[in-house]
Amino acid sequence: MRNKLATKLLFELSEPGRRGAVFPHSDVPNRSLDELMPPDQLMSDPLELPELSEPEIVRHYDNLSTLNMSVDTHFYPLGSCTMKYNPKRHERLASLAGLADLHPYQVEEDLQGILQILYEMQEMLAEISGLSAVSLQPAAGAHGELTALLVAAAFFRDRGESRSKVLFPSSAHGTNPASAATAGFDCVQLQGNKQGRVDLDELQSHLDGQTAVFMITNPNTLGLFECEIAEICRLMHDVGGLVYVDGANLNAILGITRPGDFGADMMHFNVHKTFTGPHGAGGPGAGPIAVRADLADYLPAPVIAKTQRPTVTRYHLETPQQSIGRIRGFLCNVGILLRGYCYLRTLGAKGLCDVSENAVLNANYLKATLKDVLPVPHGELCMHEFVASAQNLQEERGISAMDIAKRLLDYGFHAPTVYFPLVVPEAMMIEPTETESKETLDAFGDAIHEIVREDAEFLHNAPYHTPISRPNDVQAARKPILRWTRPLNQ
Amino acid sequence: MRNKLATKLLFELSEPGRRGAVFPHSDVPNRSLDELMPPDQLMSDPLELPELSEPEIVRHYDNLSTLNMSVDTHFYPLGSCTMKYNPKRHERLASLAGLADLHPYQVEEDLQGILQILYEMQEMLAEISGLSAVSLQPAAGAHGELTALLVAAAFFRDRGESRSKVLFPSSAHGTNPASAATAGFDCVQLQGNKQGRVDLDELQSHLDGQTAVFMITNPNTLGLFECEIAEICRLMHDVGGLVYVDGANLNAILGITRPGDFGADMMHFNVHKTFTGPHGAGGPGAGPIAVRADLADYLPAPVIAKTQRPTVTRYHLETPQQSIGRIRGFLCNVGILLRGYCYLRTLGAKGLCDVSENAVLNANYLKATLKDVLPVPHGELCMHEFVASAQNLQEERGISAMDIAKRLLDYGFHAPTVYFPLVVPEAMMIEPTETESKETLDAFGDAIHEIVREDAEFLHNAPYHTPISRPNDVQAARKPILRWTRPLNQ
Amino acid sequence: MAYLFNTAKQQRAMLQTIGVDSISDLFNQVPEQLRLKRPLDLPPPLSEIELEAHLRECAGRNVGGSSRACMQGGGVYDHFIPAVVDEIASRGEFYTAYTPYQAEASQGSLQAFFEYQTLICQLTGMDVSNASLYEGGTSVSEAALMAMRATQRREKIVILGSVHPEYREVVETYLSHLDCEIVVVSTPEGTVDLANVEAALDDRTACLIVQQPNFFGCLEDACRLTDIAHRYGALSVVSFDPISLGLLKRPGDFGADIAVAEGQPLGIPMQYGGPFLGILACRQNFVRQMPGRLIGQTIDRNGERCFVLNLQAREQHIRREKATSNICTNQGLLALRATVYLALLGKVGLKEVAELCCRKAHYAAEQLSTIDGVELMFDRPFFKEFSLRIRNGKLDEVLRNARCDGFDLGPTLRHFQSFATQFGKASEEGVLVAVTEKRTRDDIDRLVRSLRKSVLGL
Amino acid sequence: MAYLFNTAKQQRAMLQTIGVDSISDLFNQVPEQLRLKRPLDLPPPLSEIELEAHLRECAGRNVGGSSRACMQGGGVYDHFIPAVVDEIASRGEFYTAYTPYQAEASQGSLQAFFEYQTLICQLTGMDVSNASLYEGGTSVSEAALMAMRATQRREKIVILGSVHPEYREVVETYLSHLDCEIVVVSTPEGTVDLANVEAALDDRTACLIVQQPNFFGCLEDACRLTDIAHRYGALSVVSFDPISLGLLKRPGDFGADIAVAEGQPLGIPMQYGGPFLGILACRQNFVRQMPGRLIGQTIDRNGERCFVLNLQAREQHIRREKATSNICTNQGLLALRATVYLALLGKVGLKEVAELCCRKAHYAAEQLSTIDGVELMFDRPFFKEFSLRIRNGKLDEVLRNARCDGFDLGPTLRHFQSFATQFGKASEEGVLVAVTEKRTRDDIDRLVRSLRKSVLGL
Ligand SMILES: Cc1ncc(COP(=O)(O)O)c(C=O)c1O
Ligand SMILES: Cc1ncc(COP(=O)(O)O)c(C=O)c1O
Repeated sequence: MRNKLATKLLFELSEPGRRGAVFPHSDVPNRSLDELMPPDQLMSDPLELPELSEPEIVRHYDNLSTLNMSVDTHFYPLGSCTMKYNPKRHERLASLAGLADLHPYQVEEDLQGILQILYEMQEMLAEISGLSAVSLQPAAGAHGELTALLVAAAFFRDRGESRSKVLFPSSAHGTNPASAATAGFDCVQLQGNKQGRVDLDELQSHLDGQTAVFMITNPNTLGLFECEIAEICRLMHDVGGLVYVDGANLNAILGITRPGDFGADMMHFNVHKTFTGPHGAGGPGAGPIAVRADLADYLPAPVIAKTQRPTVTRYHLETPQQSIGRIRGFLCNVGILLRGYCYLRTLGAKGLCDVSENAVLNANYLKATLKDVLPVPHGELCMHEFVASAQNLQEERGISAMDIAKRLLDYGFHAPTVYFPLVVPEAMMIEPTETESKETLDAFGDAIHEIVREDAEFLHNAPYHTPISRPNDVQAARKPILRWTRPLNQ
Repeated sequence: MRNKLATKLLFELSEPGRRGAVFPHSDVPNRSLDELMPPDQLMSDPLELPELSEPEIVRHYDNLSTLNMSVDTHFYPLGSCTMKYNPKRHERLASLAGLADLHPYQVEEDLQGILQILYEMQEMLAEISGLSAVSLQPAAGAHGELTALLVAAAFFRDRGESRSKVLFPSSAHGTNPASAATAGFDCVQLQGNKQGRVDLDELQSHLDGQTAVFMITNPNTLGLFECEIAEICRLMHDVGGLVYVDGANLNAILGITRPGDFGADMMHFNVHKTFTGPHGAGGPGAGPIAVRADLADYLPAPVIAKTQRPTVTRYHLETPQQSIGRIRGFLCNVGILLRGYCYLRTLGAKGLCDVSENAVLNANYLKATLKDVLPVPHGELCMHEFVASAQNLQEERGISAMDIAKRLLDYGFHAPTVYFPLVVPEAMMIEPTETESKETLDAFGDAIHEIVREDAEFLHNAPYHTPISRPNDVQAARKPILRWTRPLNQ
Repeated sequence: MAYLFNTAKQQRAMLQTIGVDSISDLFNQVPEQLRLKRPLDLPPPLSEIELEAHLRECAGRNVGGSSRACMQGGGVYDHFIPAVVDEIASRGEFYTAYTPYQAEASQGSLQAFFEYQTLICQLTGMDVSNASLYEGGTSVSEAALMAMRATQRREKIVILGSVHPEYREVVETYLSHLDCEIVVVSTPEGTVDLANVEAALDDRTACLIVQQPNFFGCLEDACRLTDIAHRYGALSVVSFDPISLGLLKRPGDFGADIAVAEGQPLGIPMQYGGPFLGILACRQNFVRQMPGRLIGQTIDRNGERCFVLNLQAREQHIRREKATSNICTNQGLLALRATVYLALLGKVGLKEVAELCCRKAHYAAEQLSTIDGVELMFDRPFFKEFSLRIRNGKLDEVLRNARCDGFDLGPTLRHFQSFATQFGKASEEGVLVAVTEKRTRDDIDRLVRSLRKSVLGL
Repeated sequence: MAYLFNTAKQQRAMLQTIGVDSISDLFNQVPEQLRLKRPLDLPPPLSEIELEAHLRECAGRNVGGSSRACMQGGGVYDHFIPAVVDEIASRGEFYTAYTPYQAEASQGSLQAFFEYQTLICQLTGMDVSNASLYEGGTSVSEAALMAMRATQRREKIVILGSVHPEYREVVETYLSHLDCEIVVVSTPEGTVDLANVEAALDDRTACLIVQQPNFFGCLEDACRLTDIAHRYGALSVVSFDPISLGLLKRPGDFGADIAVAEGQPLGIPMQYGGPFLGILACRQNFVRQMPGRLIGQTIDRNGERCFVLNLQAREQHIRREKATSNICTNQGLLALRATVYLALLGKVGLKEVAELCCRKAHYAAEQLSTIDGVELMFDRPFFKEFSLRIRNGKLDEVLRNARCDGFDLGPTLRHFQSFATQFGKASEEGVLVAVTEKRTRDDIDRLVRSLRKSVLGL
């Protein structure tokens, strides 16, 4: 039933002379362009763009879309990604006139509604984090990390301290070291203990006057809560350093415990994960950060402030006193934050607790149903996700984590994250999220049990029922083809 | 990659205690319902409806949708159905506030915008038909037929004539006789001539004082223009009868020739075919009718009228003098007519001509590329569609029209209409429409050529790559299961 | 041109394959003298930008439910439409598919409509539902015709005066060519007097048509009315409000034979009158008399469950003039909307909505009646809608001011000619008010203030 | 709760399988003393009806481009967005998918992004495009960092004063911890004086950053500027307006090394500042220095063409602190919008849009300049945007009245502190005006009347 014609490349569907969008005729005097602009600035050749009609563009992309798995269509237990349901009401509301059609340079009096929403968003994020001040500017988690590290750098600079080291566990997400490097810090990676958590002795051995920030994901990427987090924070603070919490795994602890309460000084939120801004096949996200009170002055410009007079409340943009400056053009990823706002307003305090409780319940349930075939090396119980290992299967039957992942696609399930974190051999990092039913978890469990009974050889060639079979990554890297080019004979 | 869990029946996914939509708490005094309404009118048992959560409903229907072929995703050359592209701008515009949110009983002064649109729609349809007056009320083509026949009946009644017979060719669509019967007429079916057109002698032999209406589709369902239409109309008029044109095939003659000009007295439009109101998997449609001047007074109530004063133009609803009455609740299928309006305003006069020219070009081209394997018994050239015959294939190779139709699905094409009209053995009625590219037509032609080379046995069991294989219609009819019922053991 | 593909070059290649010289040669079947010799006289084409500007300009000259609180009723209601309904109904695979004739390529639509049929059965307590008719009025008419076929009584039907006046008119039109007497039993007290119904029925009567809640919002004694109809061998046809079945007894519960409805309240925008959804469900023994499409379950060659169009021998494309109805294109996409709506609300949600409407309507009625010169027109139980009487010739002013204050009420009873005879002068003073779950107490209180001001002439 | 599935009964069954008694047992890793002992202090939950009412109320307190003609510029423009763009971007399969790590289950996204990369190359004349960055400002910054890596010059970059002031600030922030001098060449005449650029560059300079058309709407001599940069071994980084490339020479045509842009004009709603689209393309030899994701073409085991994430060894999840950037989540869905937009406009459409903008902007500039006390701030060629000077302290009044008359202009130059030094008093009187294809001559004429009235003090 697949329409193979429609999924050729756009450029192969192009036909000289075809038209898609049509525009009005000019209703102003039709002066020659050469009169309006310097001829030598004008392009000489016609544009290189393809020529297609509207119907074929729709058919092309509608067909392409069906080659994807997505949360809307499939269980998508990608660890560390929190692939939860994206409420449809958010899409409707974020596109309302009066929200989607606002220009960033309008006067504040014409923006009181949106500024109020964003202000309230700051307040809610502060409450959830247990920290005092929020910047909505960062465009994603990594951007939040970078921003917070620049805040930390400014803070230390102001105090005349030059601290060069950022520490993080080996299970940290790649953005942690990458952001630290971008912010100009040296990276120190900690091995961690057997339980998969931070080793206090190891940590202590790295602490000194050069230590700037400890970046910690809590729960960590093994799905374990860093139960010594309070001690960790104390140690950091003792040497004058700051603790940064990577909030990617916040879905496990909403309303249960707060980074600010367990000692963190800064953190980011992944609104596109925890608060359902959809992932958009890669983005956009929103990575607001929260910081403790004495770091607030360093936040990037602008933040949203509120002035309350007896009769009127007004919202406006403000530049913090010691601001690190701008970290992006314009305000923030408003559209995604709006979705996050809708989510928080829909759930409320009790609802957020329910989210975390059910996220953790679902993860532990799935872990329990899989433990006979995919044991989890670290931790009796997990938080919102767990990292199972296919090492036994690999050694005994020659079935790798990759084999299982690929074969799951045939069964109609997206694969978990595989081979991350690196501390677990043949890792399968599974995060079901709270918006999946027991029935789905059971079906997924059954599929895994069936798969591990299948022939290893057969599995090496899986998947069989997907639009393509396994791609040749090596060839891709060896001679990269990063764009279509017209075949020579055309 | 198919998600089989998600496409179980809604009722099988239901789980006691689950919630989808959540509503506000009551903000008015919470009096007991027994106080508000007679207890014996209240239901005693809980509702029988299923219990599902929002995410699983989305996943269920998104997955179901991908089991369909559709114009958005596939070439859909269903004869007589005019499966052309449905512009996306129509969906956006028909849902604008100020259009989608209007209540039918608002006062006319709050409806001037929509009334103007509908008035203009009446005017444009009149111009396209070459007839004077239009009723937008009918909900679909068949409803239009019925309405027009009731208009005719009232017209004859008024003149003291009692005419009982409605005539139509054997190739007429089933709704023609069904509508005639519903309107209380006797049906007379004409065989037609060898060329697939109306036989004037045969027609004449049925004409008398009892003859009320001749219903004719032009171009007819064989895709041929009834070239003697003027003579046909004259003959009908000579005996005092009326000619009704079934406008389902209007896509062939927009701006080329007009029913009113070739002698028709009444006609309907299928806005959901010719003017791209999408088909909605079965509906809704809109089947406005146009009639000649002296039938205007009989049109159903209300029509939209315009009063022009020097300073103001006002639009309002009016009941024609001799109106047959109402033929539906409320005004008309406004949402579909809006889409039709957008279409006509986008194309204009020249654009409509282009539509018909290209519809006819595409049909003839496809006919030409297929003629070696699927000859067309009637007509050298066709209009917007043609009826090919698989009779040779059937006799020589045992390959039926049905086999080809089913196998086309595997190739990623929707099947043509098969076994209609009945006058062609092993009929395949193919209407490509103007919004398909030469490339698509070529690919479709290639697919048919490949198919007819395949093994007949193999074809009898096609399709192979669709969500289901051939269904057992006999079993369905023998013991109809028309709803889900809870299995006995639950 | 926006939606055309083939370039001049391609057209030439195609003409060559066909073997003609020009496109106009393709039209040689159309006699020269019948050709239109001038361009159609239509407005000039608009680009997408211009079209959108034009439509927005027109929309701006209407005042709809997004800018005013819609408290209008009369069969169309401003219920809330969850975003999920829009999302699913805007899947191209659904809305750009044709009627699911080709089962192998239409399981999505077929299963959704099978689910629709089941949900309607669950909602109404009936045995079978078809896959949709045009809208409420034609559904009542098809039900009347169906009853006549099923009972073989073709001379008479009885319909209450409290049935939607437009629906009654449609029935009249549909039956106009038949020698069938249509007896209307008037309802001067807001609901019918059972004795009058008894008097109207006889053993030639095909059916009794009742609307519940009726047009004035009042609850008829649908159960006793059904019993009376059955006593004369007539079928009981009940036109219901789908939302009301979150609270009220179902037509199937009290023995109705055919249940019909306007399905607009089930997730369908008001859009100035359509497209809407005609619901028709009945008892098992009438299934072969049903109009319209039916989806059935069966198995495919691999023994897998699947869905197909079923019992097509009732339909026009097979049975032609003997078909149970002339309907072909139905209201599939609206049936899909209703399906998603009912699935989303489910067992508990529909009840909640019904309760909210009921409570808020009663609060509104109570508060409005405290105004001097404003009273409930009928002393009868109601569900979400009621008839208000505004005395002393103030009706126009009240409605005008209410609009200024942001409220749309209506329709007025005088909008319908047939009420003048039923109610005399009172019909000049009556207006319907409907209250959905979207209205807040604050809305209602502001409406009350608006009316009070108008009536006091402030 | 709205988005949760499992009922109390199911939860119990699940706990039993896990082998614990209660959900709270699952949290035993979280030390008791760290637990929040009170509920979060958040506003109470809202149902969908209430949420929608709330959002509509908030939206109603903003005045956006649907109710006023938006003639604002400064990097974000009110271009028309064809409905097809919305339709495709709202396919659940696209917007609810993750980054396409699992190629077999993500060919839809992968192919679309491969098409995006190609379209950006075609648009810019560059060799390679990545799959998106956050937005314009961070793209300029990433380009600067990339230039420093590519040239191994880490001490100095030169940037024109006519580059978007916010983007310049972002570059400053991104480079704040590096010992890198950022030389700003000021542009008091609206465009830069080439001699001043020449003076600023030296052989320690990593790159010269130019915006074309620049922030004031004026056209820089981007070609000569590129040549000058190259003369000093510096890379030429050009920040362009994608719509302008329907008319202007492409960065690739005049030899730019890195081309960056804010992609918002390509079918992305203004939404008060984001999410937008960071475009970054470069010449082939810099591909391994590129930040962000790249999609590559390859074949699968059956030899069929397919698409995968490629050259991931540049990225944070492989290379960690050695990565070319820390970016992970990018702006995929916006890249999809831009892809559909460019496909839909194509070769001819983009040119038409550019011409319309250009013609209308020139008409507006001409007409506005006829007003006494209103003049073009710079005597320089421009494309679709220009800086207007309103003399005699009338700027505020002019803008206020324009808003009342339905027009939004801006931003004002004084909104940006950095202009005070560049332009002195003139910066108090300057305002940007942008004219897109959506504006009609009638809009422009009404705007002219509005300004004339304000200036004359009527
Ligand atoms: C643990 C962790 N930290 C940080 C990030 C980076 O966040 P983003 O992708 O929003 O930049 C991710 C995202 O994948 C993550 O899983
Ligand atoms: C020739 C012809 N006449 C009439 C009709 C009936 O129109 P509708 O389905 O809109 O009722 C059709 C539709 O299939 C048709 O093809």
